[in-house]
Amino acid sequence: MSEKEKKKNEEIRIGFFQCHCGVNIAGSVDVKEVVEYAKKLPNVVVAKDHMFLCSDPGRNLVKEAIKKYNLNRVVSSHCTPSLHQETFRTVLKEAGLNPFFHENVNSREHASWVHYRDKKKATDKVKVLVAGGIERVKHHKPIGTMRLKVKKSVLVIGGGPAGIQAALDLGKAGYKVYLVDRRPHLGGNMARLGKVFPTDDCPICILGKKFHELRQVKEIEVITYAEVKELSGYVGNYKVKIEKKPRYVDEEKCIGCLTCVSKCPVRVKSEWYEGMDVRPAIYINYPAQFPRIPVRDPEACINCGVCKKVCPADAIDFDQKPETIELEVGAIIVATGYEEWKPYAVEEYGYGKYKNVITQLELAQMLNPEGPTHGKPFKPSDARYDKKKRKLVIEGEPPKKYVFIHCVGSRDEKYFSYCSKICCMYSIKHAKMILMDVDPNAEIYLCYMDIRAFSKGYEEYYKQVQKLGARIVRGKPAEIREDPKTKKLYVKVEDTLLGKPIEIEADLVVLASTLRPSKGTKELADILRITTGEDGFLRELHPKVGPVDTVTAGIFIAGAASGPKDIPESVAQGSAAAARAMSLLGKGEVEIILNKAEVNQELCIGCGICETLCPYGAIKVHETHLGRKAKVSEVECQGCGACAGGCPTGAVMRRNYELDQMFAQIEGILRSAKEIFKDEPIVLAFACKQCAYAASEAAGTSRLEYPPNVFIIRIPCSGTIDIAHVLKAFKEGADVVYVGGCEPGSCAFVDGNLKAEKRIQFAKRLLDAIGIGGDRLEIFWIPAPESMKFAEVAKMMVERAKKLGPTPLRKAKAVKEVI
Amino acid sequence: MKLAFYLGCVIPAKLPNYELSARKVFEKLGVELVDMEDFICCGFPFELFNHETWLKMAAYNLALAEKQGLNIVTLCNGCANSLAHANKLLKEDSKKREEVNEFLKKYGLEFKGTIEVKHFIRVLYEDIGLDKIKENITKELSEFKLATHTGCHVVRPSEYMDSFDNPIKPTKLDELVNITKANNINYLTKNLCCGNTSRGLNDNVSIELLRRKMKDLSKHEVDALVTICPACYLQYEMGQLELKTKFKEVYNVPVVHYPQILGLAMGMSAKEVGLDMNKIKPKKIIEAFK
Amino acid sequence: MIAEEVSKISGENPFACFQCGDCTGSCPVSFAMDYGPRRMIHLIQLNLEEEVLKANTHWLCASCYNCTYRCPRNISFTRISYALRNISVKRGIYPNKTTKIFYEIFLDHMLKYGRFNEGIFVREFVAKGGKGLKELLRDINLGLKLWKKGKIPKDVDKIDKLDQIKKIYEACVKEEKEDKQ
Amino acid sequence: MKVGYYPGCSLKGMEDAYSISLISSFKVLGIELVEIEDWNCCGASVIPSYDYKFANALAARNLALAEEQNLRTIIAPCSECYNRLAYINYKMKNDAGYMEKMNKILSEAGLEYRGTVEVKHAVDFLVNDFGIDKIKEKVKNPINKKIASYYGCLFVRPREISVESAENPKTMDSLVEALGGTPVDYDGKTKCCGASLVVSNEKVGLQTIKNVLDSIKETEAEIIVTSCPLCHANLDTQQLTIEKEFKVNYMLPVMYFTQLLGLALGLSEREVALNKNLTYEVLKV
Repeated sequence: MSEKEKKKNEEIRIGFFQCHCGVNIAGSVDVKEVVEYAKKLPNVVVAKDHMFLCSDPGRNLVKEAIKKYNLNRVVSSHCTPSLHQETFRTVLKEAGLNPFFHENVNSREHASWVHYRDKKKATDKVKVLVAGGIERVKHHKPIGTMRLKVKKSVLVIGGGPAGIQAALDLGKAGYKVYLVDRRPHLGGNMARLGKVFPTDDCPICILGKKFHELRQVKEIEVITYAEVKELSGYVGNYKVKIEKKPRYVDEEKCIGCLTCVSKCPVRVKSEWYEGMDVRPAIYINYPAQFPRIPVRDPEACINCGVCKKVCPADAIDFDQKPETIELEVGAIIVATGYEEWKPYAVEEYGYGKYKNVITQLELAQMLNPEGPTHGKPFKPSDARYDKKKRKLVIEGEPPKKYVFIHCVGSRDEKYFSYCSKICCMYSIKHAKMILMDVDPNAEIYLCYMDIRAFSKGYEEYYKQVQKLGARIVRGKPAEIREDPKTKKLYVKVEDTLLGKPIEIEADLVVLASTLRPSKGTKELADILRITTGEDGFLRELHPKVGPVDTVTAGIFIAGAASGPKDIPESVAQGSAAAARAMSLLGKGEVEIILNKAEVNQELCIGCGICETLCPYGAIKVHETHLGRKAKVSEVECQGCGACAGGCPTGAVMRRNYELDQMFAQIEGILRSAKEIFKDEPIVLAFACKQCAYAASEAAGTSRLEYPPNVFIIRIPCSGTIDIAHVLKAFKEGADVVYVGGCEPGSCAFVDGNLKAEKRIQFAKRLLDAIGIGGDRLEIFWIPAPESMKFAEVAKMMVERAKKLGPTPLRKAKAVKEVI
Repeated sequence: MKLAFYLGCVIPAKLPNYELSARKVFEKLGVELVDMEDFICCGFPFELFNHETWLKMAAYNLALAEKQGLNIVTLCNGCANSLAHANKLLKEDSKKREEVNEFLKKYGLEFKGTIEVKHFIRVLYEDIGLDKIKENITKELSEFKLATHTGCHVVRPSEYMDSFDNPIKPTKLDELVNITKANNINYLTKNLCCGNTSRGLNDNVSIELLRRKMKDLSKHEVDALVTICPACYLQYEMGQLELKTKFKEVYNVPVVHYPQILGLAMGMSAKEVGLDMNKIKPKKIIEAFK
Repeated sequence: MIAEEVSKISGENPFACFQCGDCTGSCPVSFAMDYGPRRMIHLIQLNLEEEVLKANTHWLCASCYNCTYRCPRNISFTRISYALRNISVKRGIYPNKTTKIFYEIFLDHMLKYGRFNEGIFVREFVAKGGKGLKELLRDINLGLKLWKKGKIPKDVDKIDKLDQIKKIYEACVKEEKEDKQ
Repeated sequence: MKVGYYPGCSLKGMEDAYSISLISSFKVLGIELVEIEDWNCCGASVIPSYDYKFANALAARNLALAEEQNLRTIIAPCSECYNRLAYINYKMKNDAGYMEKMNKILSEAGLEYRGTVEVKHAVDFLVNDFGIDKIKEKVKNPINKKIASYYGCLFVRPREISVESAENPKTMDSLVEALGGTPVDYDGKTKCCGASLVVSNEKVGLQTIKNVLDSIKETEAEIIVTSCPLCHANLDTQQLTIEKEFKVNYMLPVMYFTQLLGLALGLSEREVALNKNLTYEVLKV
């Protein structure tokens, strides 16, 4: 150690504060012992404990200590950083220190809650973690902030109820809004329904009112039949490229008289009506659509030119070409909604094989007053296309006996394990519509597993359909048979409340199929650099406290794009996303904390590896007077650290996760662990804060026990991991090391997890080569909710450490120490 | 206070001790009972399978009392329930009322809806009041261990009885027993149905209910089980005799009517309240009140 | 605990079941069962061992895997059935004499020949009383037909390395004992 | 073309008609079957009921033998055998811990399995590996009849071992079509025949078989083809018992798909042991 460093070291004055958290920590950890231990560690000037450190008196204790003892570093030991790290950073700020001179030790989720049976071990573990924190905080550096000007305009993608609401809220507040929809009109799936629960009003009427408002607010620009193709820029200053598909009708000229539509001689299956009705080659989807401008389907069109001839406004233009629109916006709201899964795969129900097995969305089309039969359900086996009349003809009796099957594809491990949330309600709605409007004597069986009618007014809605005489059977049907002659269907189901299998005869079987994210959601997410979850829906930043935020600053989500939602919820989210966008853009500038990547110009050799690693294009190699050097765009950098982990010279670093800081923490933990845990195996884990660390928090909340000799270090993304971290850990005496990352496809930073996997695979070979053994290192995918898996992995790795025994390095050192 | 005394079918036939003690107690408390001369069955057994018949029968009795201009008091949970229910129904449903009055016309009667029907403990509790009863108590029963059984139909459905008592855990009878200073115990099966209504429909169920209660009570060694309903009383008293002869199970839990207990506290002798007529003799009590 | 025992043998998790009844509806023999697969799993969840082992359900399972194929929670009642039979056999519980005889002969063949000999089986099965007199009389005709068609083999089919089978069997039995300790 | 062959006990016993026709018809197609030396019984459904671990180890022994004898692909014509072998193979290949456990037991008998063998059902091998077109070329006597393919359970379930959907399988139908027949569609294709229930619980077993026969009878099929000795025995041998017990009349000839194949390829009835079927005489009528 040089003189300079020594001096610097002496100048470091650390305060340590241990929280009791009532009995949550103090109940199974001897806090006094921890405080005594911390007091003896070098550079610790003061160590104290408090019943509730996060309370006003607790925070004051820290603040006063900083002043009284002239502290320049603080380590606080309490709950997990995602709860109160920010609290204590603020305390430091208030006391005049840079907030990043703080380190958080997790003594609740990682010790007291998971080792509650063994007070001694829990206390020991906290001591080890504290030693790591104190060693680390010595190397902390101040991190600053910067201010950015932002554009007061917002792009809203998707014109369903959520998107429309967001656009209206923003437009009315004076923000420029671009409302883009892929379809030739707005309205989303809502416009396809006859009624909407729980008030049974007509969606077209509700939408009609909203469309009217949209026309009134001049700040809103509606762009239909268009898709987002490209995104660049950063929060507050996004540049978006949108491709507008040719409609072959001039939107400026068209007066919406629909003469062209009525004269077109062509008929093809209508996608809007799920193929149950036909439409012309130049068409509109529904009479009240907005904008009321037809679109020509060039594939169906026979180029007869009749439409051109009859158009009074001369609006039809067969030569239209795709058009690219470029927009500059401060924020983006994604409200791309859902689509219904076509359950061909659930073969036992015969969808696609038996004509009279349909989905609920298809039934919704039948029940729609504007639909093919104006609200009268029919058996598809009775339907025929009449060429002369050029329309659908129904021959035969209307259906009398219906069987509705809930949870088709949903809540099923073979297909989608999530609950589609609104199927119970729309099944009930359709039963109600049939019994009230179509045929009060219809026999309707609802085969359900659990009726989920939980929102305001929903239980009452459910009660109404019971009163109307729907027959409610608890059981998931096993199979459906069709009588090939009569086309009658026989549904076999165990009525679980009767406890015996029954067979129900039906004219029409309706499947409440799973709600899936709209087609193209993944592609759009990739363009916008936001993430999708395992279920394919867009991922919110936090399911509870960040439901409309995403990992990318300035991009928000609303409605069913992030998971099945009903209309009230979608509308609420539309407003919520609008409010989030306003709070971001309202002041005209934003403050960004620069806990991002940084390049040490001296060490950088300009190799450009970091450039290939960055998923955001935020780090680029430039020609400078010193040669080729990498440079970080701090506004675009999201702070995942993938670049730092892959830099061959250690020039690139992620602030607050710099090599010396990580090394110090590793060293601190392992030195103390060797001393306290002696001959027991020592396992070190690096956990991504998005998933594995969150799972460790959940394990704490659920009091899932695992061996105490697993020490967890929090990293922003598994992609932050550097082979150097791993080697350092083994050098300092870890017996087994593992990394916990997000499942492939769900990394918050696109693919940091896969980068980590590659590095770990390489490191394993390296360990094999140097005689430590590759099986001492692993990487696991531990999604945030899988606390059980977290505990299992921890147990397994300790078992492995026991089996493999101490590493040659640890053994050698032990021998050395004895000598 | 003057009340129409509705005895029902069972009491005159089987339980003179109940009638005797009730009359004595009311007399002492200054209540004048006017016997309903031409009363018929309250209709309770019919309510389960023939709604119209039940309503007509109950209405007949109600109209009879109405003619005398008196509120009805009954000694039986079933009668109280049936009559009060019919009374409430006819007061609210004009269509049913018309139908019934059509029928009553033949007998020169009419249902107008001017009277009330009460079980006698409700009269004691609401109209006479605990304070007034206390004034009449001369002997404390503190040396006796008693258990109460309120029964079902006097408390459920609660709306028929104007929510007189807690329908799940009734307490009013206990309060009435407690003023005698008797040692009123709490026991596990206190609110269990006596099972009498299942007699004839499913005897096994009925006996099982009885057995559960008796098994529980025999652990407590009570001096008497206090009932306020002829059906409950008979189920427990005759039922125990049945258990003894058919199943060789002996519990020996004496069963008494509430007015018998109250009568003793008011200074009457065991004989005066008809305790000698009880089949399973509450020996300790009889001994003390010779 | 029966649930634990079942899990251990079959590798299935009965607690994942949410009682939808798809299994019972799919089962071709549920009509003859005391409890359908769904209720059986519920009994296992509640650890009602006596009730579970008394039922005929697992003995009637024809191992068609229909329930397994359709289960939305990825539970195989077929494998749970096998586990329940394992447990029953260990406790000496059989649904009827026929099954007991059938199983014992099968295992015997396994250890004696390494293969199942249908020809000898029929003889042994009848000799041990596996068939009632009535069925026997009815089947005589069928037996004759089979014999005429040369479908009842006379030769014993036996493998060479029988000791391997025995060693495998012993290893399994040994593990079982160790597990218990 | 050479391929490993696991016949199973039934094909060596009562149902040798299956193995005779399999070998003879495959020979015409140029497929040579190499029997695994010293194979043992797969355990069927009985040993797993007795001792699950032992049963799995028995299946594993066969896999280890095949590996030892360098047979990369083995075909099992019996669905029960196929199911046992394929499932254990799947489990061992996909669960390293399980592989280790099984090998520990196998090592007692001096055996080891490394997971290099592929188990296939004879139908799957024929249709998907050998190829339907090559079969079509060799058909001499197209069987112009309505034919119900009966798949049974264990060839298509559970998911892990199935090559196609269990709700609506197609392989056998495509084979029937290639041989000139008209496949019929019916609900009972993969309904259970009751397996060995006919031994352990005769009443239920017979009822289950009857359900399958009823569902085939509705289709007016002229022939049933099977791909499993147990299904075959139930539908063929027990058909007579059911006719007697339930006072019904089916007259449905049952044959192995290999017998149908052999006939279409120009083999004689004797060469495919057709007369061994109990419903053989029905065919003549």
